[in-house]
Amino acid sequence: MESARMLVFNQLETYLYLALMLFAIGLYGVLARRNLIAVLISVELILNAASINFMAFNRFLAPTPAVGQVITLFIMAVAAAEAAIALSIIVAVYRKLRSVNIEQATELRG
Amino acid sequence: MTEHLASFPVLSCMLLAPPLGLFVLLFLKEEQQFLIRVVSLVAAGISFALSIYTFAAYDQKLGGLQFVEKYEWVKTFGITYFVGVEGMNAPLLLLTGIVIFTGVLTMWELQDRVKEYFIFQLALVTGVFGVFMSYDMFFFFLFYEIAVVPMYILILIWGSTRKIYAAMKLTLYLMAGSGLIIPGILLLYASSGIFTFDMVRLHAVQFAPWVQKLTFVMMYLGFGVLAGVWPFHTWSPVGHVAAPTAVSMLHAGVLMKLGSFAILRVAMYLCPQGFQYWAQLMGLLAATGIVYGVFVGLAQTDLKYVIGYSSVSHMGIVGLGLATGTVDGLNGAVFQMFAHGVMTALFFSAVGFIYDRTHTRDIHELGGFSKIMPVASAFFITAALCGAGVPGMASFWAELLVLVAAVKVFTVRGLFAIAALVIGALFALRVVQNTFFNEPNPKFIHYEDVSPFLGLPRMILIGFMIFFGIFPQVMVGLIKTSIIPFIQGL
Amino acid sequence: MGSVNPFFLGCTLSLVLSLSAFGLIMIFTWRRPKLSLAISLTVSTICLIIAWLTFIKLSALKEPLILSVDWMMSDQIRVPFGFLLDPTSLLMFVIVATISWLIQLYSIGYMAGDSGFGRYYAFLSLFALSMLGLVISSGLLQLYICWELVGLSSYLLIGFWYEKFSASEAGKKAFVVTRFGDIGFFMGLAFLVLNFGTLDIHSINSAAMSKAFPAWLLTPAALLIFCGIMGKSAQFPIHVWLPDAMEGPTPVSALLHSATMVAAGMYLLTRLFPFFSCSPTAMTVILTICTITLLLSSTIGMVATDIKQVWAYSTISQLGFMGMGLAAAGLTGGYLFAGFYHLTTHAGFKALLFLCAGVFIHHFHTNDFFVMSAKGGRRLLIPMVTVTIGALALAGIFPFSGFFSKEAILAELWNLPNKMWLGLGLLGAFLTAYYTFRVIFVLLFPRPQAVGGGHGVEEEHGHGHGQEEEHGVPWVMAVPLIILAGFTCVLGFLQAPIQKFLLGEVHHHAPNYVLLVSAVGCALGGIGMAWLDWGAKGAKWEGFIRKVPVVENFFIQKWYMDHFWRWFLNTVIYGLFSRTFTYNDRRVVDGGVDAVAFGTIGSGRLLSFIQTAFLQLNLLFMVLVLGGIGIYLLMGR
Amino acid sequence: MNMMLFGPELYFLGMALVLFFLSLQRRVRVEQTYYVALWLSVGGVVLAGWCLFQEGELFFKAYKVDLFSQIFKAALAVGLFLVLMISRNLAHVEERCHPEFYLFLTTCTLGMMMLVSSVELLTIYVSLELSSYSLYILVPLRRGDDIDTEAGIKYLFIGAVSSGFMLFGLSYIFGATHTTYLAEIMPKMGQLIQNPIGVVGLLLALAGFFFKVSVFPFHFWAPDVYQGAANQVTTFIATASKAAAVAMLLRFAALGASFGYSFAEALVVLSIASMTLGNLVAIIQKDFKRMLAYSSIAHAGYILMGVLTMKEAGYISAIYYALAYLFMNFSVFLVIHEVASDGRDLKIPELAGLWYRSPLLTMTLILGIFALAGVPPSIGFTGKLLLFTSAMSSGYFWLVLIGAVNGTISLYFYLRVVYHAYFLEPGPRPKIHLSWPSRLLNYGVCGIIIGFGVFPDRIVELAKVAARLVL
Amino acid sequence: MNWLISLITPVGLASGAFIMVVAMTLLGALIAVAARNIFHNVLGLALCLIGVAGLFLYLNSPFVALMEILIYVGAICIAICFAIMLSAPMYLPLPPRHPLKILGALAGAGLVFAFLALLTKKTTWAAASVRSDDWSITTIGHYLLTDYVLIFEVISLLLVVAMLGAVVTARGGRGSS
Repeated sequence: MESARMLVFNQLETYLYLALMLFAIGLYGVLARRNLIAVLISVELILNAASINFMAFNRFLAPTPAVGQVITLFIMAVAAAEAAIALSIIVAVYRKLRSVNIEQATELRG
Repeated sequence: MTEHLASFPVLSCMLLAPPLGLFVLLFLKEEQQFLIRVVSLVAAGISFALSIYTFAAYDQKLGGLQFVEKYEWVKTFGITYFVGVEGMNAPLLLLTGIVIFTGVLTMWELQDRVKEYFIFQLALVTGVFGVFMSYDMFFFFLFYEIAVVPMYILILIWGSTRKIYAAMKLTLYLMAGSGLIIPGILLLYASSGIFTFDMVRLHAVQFAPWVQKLTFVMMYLGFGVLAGVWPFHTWSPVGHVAAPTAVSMLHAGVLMKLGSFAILRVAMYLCPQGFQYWAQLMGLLAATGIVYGVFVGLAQTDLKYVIGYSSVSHMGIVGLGLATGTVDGLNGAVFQMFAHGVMTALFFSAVGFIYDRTHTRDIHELGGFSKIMPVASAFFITAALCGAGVPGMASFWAELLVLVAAVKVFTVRGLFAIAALVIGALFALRVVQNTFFNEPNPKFIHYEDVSPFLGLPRMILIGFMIFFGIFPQVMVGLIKTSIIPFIQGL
Repeated sequence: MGSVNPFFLGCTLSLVLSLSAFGLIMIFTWRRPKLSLAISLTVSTICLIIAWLTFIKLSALKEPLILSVDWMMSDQIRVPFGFLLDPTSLLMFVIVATISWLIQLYSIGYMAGDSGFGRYYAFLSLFALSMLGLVISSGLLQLYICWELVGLSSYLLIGFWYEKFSASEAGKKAFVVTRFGDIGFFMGLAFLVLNFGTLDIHSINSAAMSKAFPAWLLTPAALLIFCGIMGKSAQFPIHVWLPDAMEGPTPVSALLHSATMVAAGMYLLTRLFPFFSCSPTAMTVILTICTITLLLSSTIGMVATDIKQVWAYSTISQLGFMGMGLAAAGLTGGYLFAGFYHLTTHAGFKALLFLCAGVFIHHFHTNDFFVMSAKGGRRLLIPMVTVTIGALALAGIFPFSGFFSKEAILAELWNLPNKMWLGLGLLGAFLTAYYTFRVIFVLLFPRPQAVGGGHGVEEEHGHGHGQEEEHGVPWVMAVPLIILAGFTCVLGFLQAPIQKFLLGEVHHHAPNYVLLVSAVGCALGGIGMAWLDWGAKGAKWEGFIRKVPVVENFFIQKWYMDHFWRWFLNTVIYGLFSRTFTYNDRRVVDGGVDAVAFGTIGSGRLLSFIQTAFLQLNLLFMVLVLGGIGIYLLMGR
Repeated sequence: MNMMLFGPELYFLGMALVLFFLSLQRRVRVEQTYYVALWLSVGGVVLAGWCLFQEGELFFKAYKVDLFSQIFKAALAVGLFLVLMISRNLAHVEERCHPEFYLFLTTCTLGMMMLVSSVELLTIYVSLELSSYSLYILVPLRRGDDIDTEAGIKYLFIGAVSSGFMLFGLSYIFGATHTTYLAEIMPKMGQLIQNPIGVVGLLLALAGFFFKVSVFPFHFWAPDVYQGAANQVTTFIATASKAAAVAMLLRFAALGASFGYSFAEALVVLSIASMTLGNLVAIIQKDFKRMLAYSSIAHAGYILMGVLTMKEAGYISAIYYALAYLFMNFSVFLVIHEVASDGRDLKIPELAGLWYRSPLLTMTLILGIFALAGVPPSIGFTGKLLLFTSAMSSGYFWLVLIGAVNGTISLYFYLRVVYHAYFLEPGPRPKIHLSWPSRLLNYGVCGIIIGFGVFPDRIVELAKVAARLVL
Repeated sequence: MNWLISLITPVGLASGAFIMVVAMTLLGALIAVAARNIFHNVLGLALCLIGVAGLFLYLNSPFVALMEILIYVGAICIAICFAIMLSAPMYLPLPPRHPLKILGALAGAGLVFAFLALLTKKTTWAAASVRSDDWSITTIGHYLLTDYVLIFEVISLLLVVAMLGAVVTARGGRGSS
């Protein structure tokens, strides 16, 4: 039992750091990518990072293991909705600018 | 301080007459100019009459706060509607009444956007009345701001000479003052432990010395901006120059008094230790202002600039009186507020009349106006003489009290202030000579003199000035009733 | 104050009436000359009657009558309103009332047709009010107030013809310069009231007599108050306003120079004589200043060509003379009589001289007595006779009033241990006689061909009645001349009664023959000198002083005092202080405010660069701030 | 279950349904749709007012109906109604999209209503996203200038990142307290004083609301969206959405009460940064809506002053101010709408001569602007002063000082608006004729701004009761 | 040798598989953000999401893992693919990367990572005192219909709104297309 707890996939921190890395990678993508769709993908990564967190807490700390799973499910739904809206707006942007490069959208400043 | 409740809400009526008039004006048409003027005059007249009534009916034997009205306003934050009259604000209410009434009459000939003009002017006056009668810091500050902000529009639209710059500068400068006042007021509120804005109750609280020192200096600077305390005075000449006649009258005549009155009423009253701590600085700034104002005024060529700087100097006298912290000094300071108010109103109304005709205020261009408009000139000269501290005018007594008290408390500064009287005389007479004496400028020779109707407001002002010049005890005796307990409370 | 004392009632009445005359005329009737004149003259006559009645009734007064009610009471400062009726004030009361009545009478003729006739009478009423109030006031503060009002009314009257630049300038100068002295006065009052507690004249005098004042209080207070006297009585170095003050109508000059404005200063010195005499230091200073004034003005009088200016400088010199007399008396423990007596006599003959000058000016429309002489000034009989009488009095020739009063002053000077003062006084007497008779001789012995020294002296006023040529002297102008000439002749012989009235007893001195001879000698010498220079057949019509052109020029330039003050005003006040302060106000103070404002706007512009158009830069900023705050929060834990 | 408890939400759900069906029509009847939406929103206001004093808990304690939430629901209903009042002329939205426009406004309102009642993390998150998504769609609905989609995409991504942070924070809170119910989190937060997870998790979780209220540094969307979105949408974002976000800010910040200053410190920094940045940058703006965006950033800073006290007085004033802000901001947008009736972006100089073109609008504008600037006698002045008072009572002297100085700075650009509207000559611009409902609306808004500014007692007392419920 | 043997123990196998899952996740994520071709990004995302699903398996939740694959990999990624095809032509040359921007992004992401890592490190995580071990799907369903019933309803509304929104937004834009 003791050794089981020591196992790397049996430790909360592993998942937390993992989620964190995913979060940071996603954040990097949001900050660095010009392609709006890539930015959207990065946002999905961020949401997944949060899901992992929830699931990890659910697994290791929460009194009832169902709550975290439910939350993760909802996050997925929200992410889907978000993706739908974002994609539709991206398409609209493309129609306007003939490009999905966010750096082309520079009308608003100051 | 004892409080005597009012049987009839005199003060509220005085306060509400202008906004009521304002409300009526909202529903009048721009074309109905005469009606608009009459409504404004009636509103101002009611306040004026009531202010005279309170001045006369105040029972000096009884003393304390009279005509008190007090209602809970916002209980949670300790805000009360608390108005009253005592010796130190009765003269100022009277002053406001005089100046607004004469101000409306002075602007009788206004043609441009009449309705809006009177709306804003009445709004402003409401604020002024409110400040003078409020004994609750919340309302005090509320009215204070009401009095300050309409100035922006009044100057902007009906003003002259660099009005855009001046209006913005004036408003921002004064609001920057408010930026210091709010924390000051709130610091008192918060550190009182009783969470009330009621000044009379706050007065009973012993604030910690650091609170008093901090609050006092913030309020002094904040209100001092409005009071034209050197070196925060620069808005005042610029603003006065730009403002239309009645607004200059109100502004220099009444609004600047708000600042000095507030220093007295709020800062000194609530933070006596703070006052003791900063009194030296106050005296220094005030004396500097007195000397500085006259010297700078000496170099001006615009009539209104001259008056503006004379206001700086005269308000310095008020400040010096306050700084002495003696009964004489405070009596003199309050008296000077009144006297200077009437005097400056007269100044501006005389200048305004001439400016409206000639469209110039340059003293080199004008000249010989005594020949062209003897009556208008006489008004100005009277005001100038009053400004020079000639006896027989109200301001003489005030200056006398302040200066003697100042010599006692701050000898050197007091002597400097006295010495500035010469320059003050030179200053006033230089303007009078250049503008009203010598050969008349042929360009202006065909202008007509003040009509009796338009002369009326000026006569009222002169009348008050001379009445209190000959019977100063009427004023001093009244002021004294509240100053003596005030000083004992310090 | 149980029952109302009729005298006080009278005093109050005269003040109130004068004030109401002023007010009525200024507000209602200033456009109507006749009505204004009626009001003013009636009031003036009533005042005259009251003054004389009071004077006569109270002539046997033992104790001074004092009335004092509170005018304004603050805490420590209380200003009483009241009257102090004692011989000094009563005498002055009468003088003032009389002279101002005469002047009002005279002005009917002089000012006839002037567009500001009503206004003129209003100002005269104000002048009378302030002077009467000054004279009979019981407290120094009330005195100061009236003192200032005197300054005000003199300002108004001197600048009466305000269209003329010189007139308005002169009015301003008079007001400001006397104000300059007044601040000293005011400081002195503040000093006294703060350290002594009251400004009641009677108690100050009695306290001074009983040595209740310490010296440190007494001397500065006395000197500060003397500053005011210097201003009003035109003593060196702030005498410069008085010669210019002739820009006003001549009756006004007469009023100013005889009984009112300038006399007020010496009156105050007399009034506080016991107080002043307790401080030898102060008295010495006063003596010095008065002596300098005497010599200065006499020398300038020698070269002036404007008749009014000559009289003006003579006034200054005589005021210096009075001051010398009072100071000498104070130093030797004497009495105030001599100086005050000279004040009295001087009031009479100086008013006379000015009014005569006024007649000439009125007639010839010039101020230059050389021109008058050329135009036949001596043909005007009444003024010519009376002016000669006045001149004789001024020169100190027996039996005119000036002789007696000058004699009394020289007697006081004689008593001083240092005889230098006496010598200087005699020199002054000599010069006085010289320049006085310079005028008289020029008028009497005209030489039309020699006119040329008086160019540049303008006609006093050319409007109103310049076109109508009047012949002879109207009676309203002649009567005052005759009355005043009568006074001048008589007053000298009333020395003893006046002394008795003032001091309660007559101090008989053994006649000092040395002094008498030297004084008369000086006067006659002066006249003789004038005769040699101007009167005699072979006279060159130029002053003996022309032999030393440098000195003459120095005198013509009035000792450069005007230049000095002009320089002081232009360079120091306007040039240095005013300009520096203005620059400071525009650039430093106001510039600082504007700098703050622009700085705010600028920082707004700077901060707006954060809001780039690039989404990701914004997001980066957001993330960095969030991360920064987060790490900051974690640091402490 | 008392239906009245869930009444307003159900009503708006129904309203959304009606609008949904309207949007399915082949031909859109613009007028008809508008009036349906408007009258339905009137019903919503009535119902929300009716339900003001409902109390209870729903959905297994995930949903709490109390005075606090009901006040904000009423405010939201009013906000929707006001926005619909000025939506009669949707010049910049394609006609066939009108039903959808109303629909998304309704769903957004619904989302926010749920938001203010939610007391469970997930519910809060989803309700927040519901309202946000509706707005994300509304922003690019505008047509005309090319800035709408740009604004939309920026809005969306800043929102997405913010909600990512929020979600991450929520996960930490969940991990630290093992529950998603605010009522259970609250006591557990007290045990986390030594554990940084409490403060930091809360701060991260607040990111989503900061985004909504446009607090620095989550403000970047505001200027772009205010400028880019249709005027009506901007109005909605600036008024109703702000109020709801403030409500949630209050609920959430209450969790941090036990951390005291260490938590408030961060908020103080954000508050100061918000108001300073907002006011300074607003000075140089030329586009009116963009300027208002910066002003809203500054106001977020002010509101934060009340929030960060985490005391009753502060909450009262924050509630008061949020309600006040709704009205005063609306009054300005009302003017924008009337002046720019073709739906264009209004540059400040275009206000020139408004005093001549329509005195009534000028009055509304001045009152609104003065209220925003905190000039009495207006609701804005009273609100600001109450905020300052409560902050000072909690000992934040410097914060109040800076806030007061900021008030001065802000006056500069507000007065510039007044300057343009009141001083400049109209030039060739014609007079503006207002319809009678619009006039009525003007008077009503002016009345509210002054009336509740001078007589704040009633609202303060309500807010007091409400504040006690969340603390 | 020892570690090889340990690999074939159940625990070792599990660990090995875990490392693979983690590697898949991170690799996928890196591809998703770093690859220049947008399709590679999507594929990277899919890979990453499958990895995440694997992680969910390790976290005792096969149901969520399944949903993850269904919803994310199945729905979202496909939707993204559609969007890609609707928008940018693939053959266009890509503008060069901006090194400063990359650096900034790295700094931002790094700072947040540092901050949250610090937080995770400093926090002591306490498990709930009483923990149920009811991992059944039934319970999840139960929860969905009791505690989270409101969300359950709201989420449907949310999806409707999103769909409608997508339709409205994408519907021809401003008519010109």
